[in-house]
Amino acid sequence: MPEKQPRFLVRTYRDGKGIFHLFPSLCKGCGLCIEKCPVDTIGWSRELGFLGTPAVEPGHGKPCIACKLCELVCPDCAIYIEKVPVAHPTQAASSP
Amino acid sequence: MPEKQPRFLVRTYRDGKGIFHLFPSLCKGCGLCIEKCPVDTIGWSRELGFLGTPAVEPGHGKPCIACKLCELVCPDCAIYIEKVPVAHPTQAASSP
Amino acid sequence: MSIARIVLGGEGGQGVQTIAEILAEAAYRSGLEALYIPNFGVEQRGGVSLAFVQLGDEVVAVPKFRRAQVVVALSDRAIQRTADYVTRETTFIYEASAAVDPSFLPREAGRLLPVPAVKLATEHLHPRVFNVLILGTVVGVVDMVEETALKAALEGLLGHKFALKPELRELNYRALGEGRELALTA
Amino acid sequence: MSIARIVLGGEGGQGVQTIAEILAEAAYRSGLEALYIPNFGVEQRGGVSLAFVQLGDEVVAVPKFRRAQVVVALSDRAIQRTADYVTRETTFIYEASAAVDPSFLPREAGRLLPVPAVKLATEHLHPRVFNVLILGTVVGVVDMVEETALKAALEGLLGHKFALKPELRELNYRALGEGRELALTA
Amino acid sequence: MTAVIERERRAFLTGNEVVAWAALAAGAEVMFGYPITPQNEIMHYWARLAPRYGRKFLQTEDELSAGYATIGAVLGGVKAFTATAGPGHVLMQEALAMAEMMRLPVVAIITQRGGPSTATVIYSQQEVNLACFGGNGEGFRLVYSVAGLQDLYEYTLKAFGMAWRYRLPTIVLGDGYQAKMRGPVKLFDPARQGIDTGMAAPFLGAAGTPGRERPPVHLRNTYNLEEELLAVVEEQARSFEQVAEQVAEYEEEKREGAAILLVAHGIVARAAQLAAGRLRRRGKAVGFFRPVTLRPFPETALRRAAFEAEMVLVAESAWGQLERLVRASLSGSEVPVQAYRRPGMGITPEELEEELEKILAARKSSGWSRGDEVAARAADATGLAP
Amino acid sequence: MTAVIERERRAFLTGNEVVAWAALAAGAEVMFGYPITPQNEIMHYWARLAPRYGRKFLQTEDELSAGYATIGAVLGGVKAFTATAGPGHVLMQEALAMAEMMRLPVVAIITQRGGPSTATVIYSQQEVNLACFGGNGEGFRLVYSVAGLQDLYEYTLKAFGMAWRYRLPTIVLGDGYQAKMRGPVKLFDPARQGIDTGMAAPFLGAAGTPGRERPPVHLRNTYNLEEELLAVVEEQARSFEQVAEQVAEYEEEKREGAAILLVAHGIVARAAQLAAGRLRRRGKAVGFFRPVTLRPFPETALRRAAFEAEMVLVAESAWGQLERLVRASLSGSEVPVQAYRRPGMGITPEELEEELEKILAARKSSGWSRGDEVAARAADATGLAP
Amino acid sequence: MKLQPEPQMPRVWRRESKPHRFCPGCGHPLALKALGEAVDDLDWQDRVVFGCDIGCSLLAWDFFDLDTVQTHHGRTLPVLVGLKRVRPELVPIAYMGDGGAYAIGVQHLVSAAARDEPVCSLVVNNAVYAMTGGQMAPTTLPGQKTETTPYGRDPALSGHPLKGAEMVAAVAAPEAYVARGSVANLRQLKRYLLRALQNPHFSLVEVLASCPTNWRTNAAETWEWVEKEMPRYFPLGELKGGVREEERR
Amino acid sequence: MKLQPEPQMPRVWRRESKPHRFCPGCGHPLALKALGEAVDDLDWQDRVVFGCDIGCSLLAWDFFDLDTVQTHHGRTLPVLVGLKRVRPELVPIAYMGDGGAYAIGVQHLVSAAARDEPVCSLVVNNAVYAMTGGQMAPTTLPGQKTETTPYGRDPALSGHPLKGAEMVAAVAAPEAYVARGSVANLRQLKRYLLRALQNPHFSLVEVLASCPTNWRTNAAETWEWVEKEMPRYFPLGELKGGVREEERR
Ligand SMILES: Cc1ncc(C[n+]2csc(CCOP(=O)(O)OP(=O)(O)O)c2C)c(N)n1
Ligand SMILES: Cc1ncc(C[n+]2csc(CCOP(=O)(O)OP(=O)(O)O)c2C)c(N)n1
Ligand code: SF4
Ligand code: SF4
Ligand code: SF4
Ligand code: SF4
Ligand code: SF4
Ligand code: SF4
Ligand SMILES: [Mg+2]
Ligand SMILES: [Mg+2]
Repeated sequence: MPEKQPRFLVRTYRDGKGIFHLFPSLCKGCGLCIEKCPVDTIGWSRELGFLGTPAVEPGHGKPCIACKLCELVCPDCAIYIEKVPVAHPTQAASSP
Repeated sequence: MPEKQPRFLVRTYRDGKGIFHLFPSLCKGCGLCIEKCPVDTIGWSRELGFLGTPAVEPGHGKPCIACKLCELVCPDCAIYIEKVPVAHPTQAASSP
Repeated sequence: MSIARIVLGGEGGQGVQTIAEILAEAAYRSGLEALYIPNFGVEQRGGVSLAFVQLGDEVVAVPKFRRAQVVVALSDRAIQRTADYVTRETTFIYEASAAVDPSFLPREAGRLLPVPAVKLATEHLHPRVFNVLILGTVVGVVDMVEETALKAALEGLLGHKFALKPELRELNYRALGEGRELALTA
Repeated sequence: MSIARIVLGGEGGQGVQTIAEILAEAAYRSGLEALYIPNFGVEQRGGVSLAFVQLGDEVVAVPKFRRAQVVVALSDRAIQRTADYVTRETTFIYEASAAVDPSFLPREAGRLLPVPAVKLATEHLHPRVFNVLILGTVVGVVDMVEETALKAALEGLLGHKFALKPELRELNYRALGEGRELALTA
Repeated sequence: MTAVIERERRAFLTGNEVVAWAALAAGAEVMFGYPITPQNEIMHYWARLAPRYGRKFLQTEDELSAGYATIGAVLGGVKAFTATAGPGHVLMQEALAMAEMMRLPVVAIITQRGGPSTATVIYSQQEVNLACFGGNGEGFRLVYSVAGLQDLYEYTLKAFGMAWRYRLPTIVLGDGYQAKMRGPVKLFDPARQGIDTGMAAPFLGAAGTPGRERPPVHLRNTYNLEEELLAVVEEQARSFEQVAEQVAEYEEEKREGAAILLVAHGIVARAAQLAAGRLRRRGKAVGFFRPVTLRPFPETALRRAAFEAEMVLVAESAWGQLERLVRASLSGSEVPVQAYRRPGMGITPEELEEELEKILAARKSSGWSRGDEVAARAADATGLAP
Repeated sequence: MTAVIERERRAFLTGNEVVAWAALAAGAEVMFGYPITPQNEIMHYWARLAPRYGRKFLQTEDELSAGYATIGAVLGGVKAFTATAGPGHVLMQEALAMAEMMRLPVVAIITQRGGPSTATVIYSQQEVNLACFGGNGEGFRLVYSVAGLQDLYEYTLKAFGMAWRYRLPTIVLGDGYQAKMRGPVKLFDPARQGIDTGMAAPFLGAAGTPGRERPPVHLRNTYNLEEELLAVVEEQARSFEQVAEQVAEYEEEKREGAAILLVAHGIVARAAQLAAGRLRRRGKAVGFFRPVTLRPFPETALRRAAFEAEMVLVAESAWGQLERLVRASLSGSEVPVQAYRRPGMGITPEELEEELEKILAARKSSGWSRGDEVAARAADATGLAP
Repeated sequence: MKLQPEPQMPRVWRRESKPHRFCPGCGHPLALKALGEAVDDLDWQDRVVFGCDIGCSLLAWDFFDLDTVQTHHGRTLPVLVGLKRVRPELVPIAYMGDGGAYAIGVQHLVSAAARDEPVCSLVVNNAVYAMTGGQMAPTTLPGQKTETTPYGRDPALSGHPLKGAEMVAAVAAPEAYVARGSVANLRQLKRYLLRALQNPHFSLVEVLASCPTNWRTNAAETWEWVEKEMPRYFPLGELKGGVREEERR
Repeated sequence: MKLQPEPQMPRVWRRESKPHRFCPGCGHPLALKALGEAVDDLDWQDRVVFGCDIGCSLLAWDFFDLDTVQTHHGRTLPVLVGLKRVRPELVPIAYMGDGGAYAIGVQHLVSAAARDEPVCSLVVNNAVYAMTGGQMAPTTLPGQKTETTPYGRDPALSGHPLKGAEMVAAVAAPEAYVARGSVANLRQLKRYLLRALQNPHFSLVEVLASCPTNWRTNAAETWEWVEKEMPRYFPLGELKGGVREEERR
């Protein structure tokens, strides 16, 4: 059964510390994520969402800090944030 | 209009300090008054009340103190207590 | 007469439904067909209480009827409320301990049967068996119910009271007897 | 043709009902008979929104109909939902800014009229007048509504917005014009 | 009260707006309601307009409350109304049953939607049973089934007049289409057109101290004896049957010589009327009958019309609700009744034309007695009962 | 589940007791109810008996809740029932409409009382409209009108069987007389008599994780489009009409050659049966027909019976509710229908005899076609449909 | 001519309908006595409209020389809300049982309280459904036997007694008046009723009352129940003060 | 093969019915996200039965891979009460709007709470009747414009906002769990839901939620309303603690 689940088209952006996955066929363009992003990186995209209204994308403000607030508040689960894997774990660990 | 109000048959008893008026056609024999009388003077009478059950009368315990509790608690307003007029008002007034 | 139709009327507390229920149950236990239906209104007490009993040797299909062979009325108001059921064939049993206004009594009744049940019960027996005394009279008039069935029905309804006060049983039997006698002699 | 029947379909936010309402109101103000009815379901948004407009010179008594002279579809889903109304006499107007799957288009339509309204509006005018552009095309096709009546109806519905942003009025007029032209040339 | 609509004027309105204007013009003082599609905008417009005309509005906690509050206002002596539909209409029956028992002039606007239960919020004619016979009673109510925006205006006015004149709960039975459609309508001051919108008078709380200056008013709907109730219901039945003769309304066209009599109510009647007319123009003998009052049902008129036809076709957006009333009304006659049932769906003239053609063809091929080629008389007679 | 009644036995019970025993014997797991006269004792007996048999009872805050809780229990896959009357029956329609829409085997015992509104707590047959067509739908329900204590037992058993077999809300329509009267009744184990009391199965919460081991169950009663609803209601109608042929029940006597066919349902049918029989014994041609199911109505059987008669007399303790069903059923036939209406009052065989005599006399004097002296055939044929 | 003594009924009681229809020992007429005296004291016979519910309260449909409407089970409040909205000069009293007010009609009670409808509600709490023959009410005490709790009310199955006055106090406006009195203290009850009647906002007075018929109690047991048992669950007193100073007379 | 990224929907969300039917920016799906995660955490997909009311909640009729019944306006609670009575092993969730729960169905809510029916109720408080197009709800704020309060809700005419959670807390058993969360704090909301689900007694979680469609707000105004305006009348927090220790994960 899980195999039969529909795949949702994905647009993936890299922004700051975040890998920003956006599923346009889920995004209804409500803008809630835009308002919540602490670094204002989310803005309207040229891509159209589910209702023919613009979807969103990162890259409109300061770099993403991968706080996942946008993912949390999206009523449509249209955003999935992954943290950019830390390149040099040892280095990162030494600079708190 | 007030003239047309039906008169209710009355039985009047004198007991202690009270003139005990009982309206048999109103008394349903619930016994609430009997329970409440502080001197237990009220008891069942041979007179029948509204439902063919015994009505009540004073004289079954200590003399009435005219506290009017029975009148107060009768759900049918079947009792009316008057105080026995004080025979010698001057005398009464001088003995507080 | 294949079905005997009986209407009983009285004040809320007079036990009319108990009479009817025992009567119907006794008929059923006598192997007869029987149907009992109380009337019931919005007033729990204070209204006239009516009971309709039919018993006989053919199936009783309809709970109500228009004319009764026996009418029992235990109060002035009940005399008025039951008047419509009276015909020339009717035995009209009424409580006659206190004065009854004769103008209330149904003239067309075949037989008027005054029963001073309150008086008799209070004097000889106990005020509370007053309705069983009436039951005795009805059973006497109808004369279709077996004695053992009657006692069994009485036991069924009042058994729990007899258990507490065994002397009550005897009292009730005597009330039944006195009532029945009245039917025969009056 | 004494009554012109028009069905409009689109996504929740596309303004289909606004087009229909202005159209009907304009017809009424032109002295024509007119009747407009929206379809409405339990979904406030997210469902396909349909509007039914009839206008002409005889009384319109029945709000719905089975076949339309003009069908307007503003989304893929709307093309499917409006297909039943199309006949050989129908002019089928559809939004054609993005690629439309041609297999969805109703083959039997008398005339297929693609209108890239989103594109035109976004490029020349303003995305928000997209639906007024479509209205222009419809008015061009139907050709029964008076220009002054149309402007008055526009004023009636959008006047409060024009009051805030007077340049909107001109934008809308231009959208109407561009749309109407498409009807004639396309 | 000054007239709400001074001069007659045309307007382009939705049915729900029309109802609000009509209620204002009829002098309704208050509306109680609970939201439900498709009647919502009656409440919206009323809530917006009421304060301007010194009228009142209360949104209640449910339809039970809306119905009973309307009763309360009526008892107080003002014209009051409510509006609902579908599941709300089901609940409203509790209050309407009380109004029926106590003969209270409650006015309810019902905008039918799909059923049963929540079903759709759109349209249907599935609330005919409910409107006519909902409640645990005998359906002693007036039910006007309207067929268009002008009707909605005029019968809403009239509903208040009839309710108060005859002291009967009165329903204006519309539907989602009529509620939501926008079209031209002529508004006017009922007084100037001689339409009686009723004189309200208090049932409770009239002048004078009860028990001193006048007897107290004691209203009840409960009886202790079967005989008491029988007397009350029989009296209501008698009075309803008298009223029936005065208020039953219908509309008909070309019933003489009709091979088929097409019967429909409400907005479907408009499609039926068009279909019948078109067939007549094509030389087919098709008559049209529209009961305007569903309670009381215009039985005599329908019988007269049907007895002249060879068959009756009942068309409705329901599964046989009007049909049952028609069949019962034609009791004792051999005229066959056929049905076209579309529960919850609109009906167009075109589909009725097709249906009629099909029937005519079938009957012809099976050797139908009366020719269907009888030339339709030129003039359609449209009769509106008193 | 072990049988509640092991051996067949006679008992002397009231109707309300009979219902409680029947529900136990049918395997009902739970009753939900709200007090109302005259059904109260069903609840009283059930509340007393239920714990002994591991069954459950809940007194809810109103009849809406009782109806919906019954739905909930049915969804959970157990036989469940409720009982109400009069104003409670009005409210219960909301839940019954949902059960109708979702085809849920809810069983409701209705003990009719006087109406409309609170009226009397005693008796009537004024809830026929409600039982058959209450709610904003088409009345796709089974309604059994019982006529006596034995009926009450058997049809309560059967109601569960039919409800679950056909997935239809099912009403046992009794009245205050039958509820309160005490008489002999034969109790038995339905399984031994071959009476199907239904197999319950869960609608929701069956085994398996939804979405993993099986698809989730998604039940709804709301649709977005007219077309969707039309399809649903049409499918229900088709299925109901099929069911109708299998379940319609009636009882009749001596219909051949009957001058008058006396039609009555419920307890009034017993008076009618007696009256018709007595007249026949006196040589008058009077037949008797009792619809047992009011929904679906035994239309074919009634037509057959009525077409052989010269007239139909409908007797009921209501103002024309059964009569309307009879008239509609006889559509297309010329047989005249007359009514004997006693809303809220019991009807005795004697008064029906008088009424029949009066009609016969009147018809005779006005030169009636078929003789009323036709000797009644010796044997009365009593037919009970499958 | 010396006047014959007359029963001391409140002036506003209607003599023609007495003896009333309530059972012997019933709490309803006691509540109605306190109410009648309060109306007398205010001299509001021309302003008060009395609405009674279905339940034993309906037996009061012709109890007073007051315009009266007997409504439908649980629906007295909305009827009087509608009346008051259009006749603000009237003082409507909604007279209900605990079943009507706290079960089938509880949506109207909490909603009227929340909307602060200026209606005076009087709820007779006798811990049973009396008129229908003694079933469990929302107020039935734990362990109390009724026809539908034949083995005693088991809170695990059917919950604890509903405290209606407390519930109303939780949703009512600050200006509302909410109190609980008892027929065992008629003077206090009358004080509460006077305050309730004069409060130009929503008011509720719950009254602990006897139902000997369904309780199957004799007079002594009846008083025991009203005075001792019931207040253990339903404390007497004022829960919300209304807007006026207390007015005793 | 690298897995394509998938939307991070709770496991119990049904992918086949997504995108769901709620409007852009609606609070309902946010509440349903918290609920979905709570059910996931408990791994109760085989025990939970979801019931939704009429109102925008009905749009969730095929939202979850959970057995679901969409009921009638205001009647979800009694349906689930009936279900739970016969299937005690199931965990029914009654998902309702503020209109369904606090107006037309409020009798069921207070009665179920008073009887301590072990059902978990979730009330989405969006301060309007959303599905019917934005009329006043019992929870509409003073001054708030809706279709039936076109000039703003006037408490003198239609009362103050009803505090549903407080009302329920006043009648519910001590073991009941009552809390108010918000879609503006989904982690807190999920904690509340976890406690509510695990409470073997009655529980109610009210959720402050957005309805941009009827509020006619843009995203910024929407958040402003949910985060600032609504809590001024409806304080967040736990009102009644239930019987279990708080279980965070
Ligand atoms: C809709 C409806 N359901 C049920 C009833 C039956 N009924 C009449 S009175 C009553 C209960 C009365 O109890 P309560 O309100 O406590 O008043 P009381 O008789 O105890 O004073 C009920 C359930 C009814 N009349 N209407
Ligand atoms: C008996 C009944 N009355 C009215 C309605 C109409 N109705 C549908 S949803 C709704 C209100 C919904 O409001 P709420 O419960 O707050 O949910 P929301 O849509 O705001 O989430 C109403 C009144 C109905 N379906 N049934
Ligand atoms: S993860 Fe945080 S910072 Fe990054 S886009 Fe989302 S909200 Fe903005
Ligand atoms: S919150 Fe979700 S649906 Fe709304 S704009 Fe952002 S991504 Fe799109
Ligand atoms: S007045 Fe007081 S003392 Fe006298 S009888 Fe009455 S209760 Fe007893
Ligand atoms: S309280 Fe009243 S009714 Fe009761 S016994 Fe005493 S006098 Fe009679
Ligand atoms: S049943 Fe109880 S409440 Fe009703 S009148 Fe009798 S004692 Fe009073
Ligand atoms: S109308 Fe409001 S509550 Fe309903 S789906 Fe849209 S935003 Fe959500
Ligand atoms: Mg009570
Ligand atoms: Mg809401």
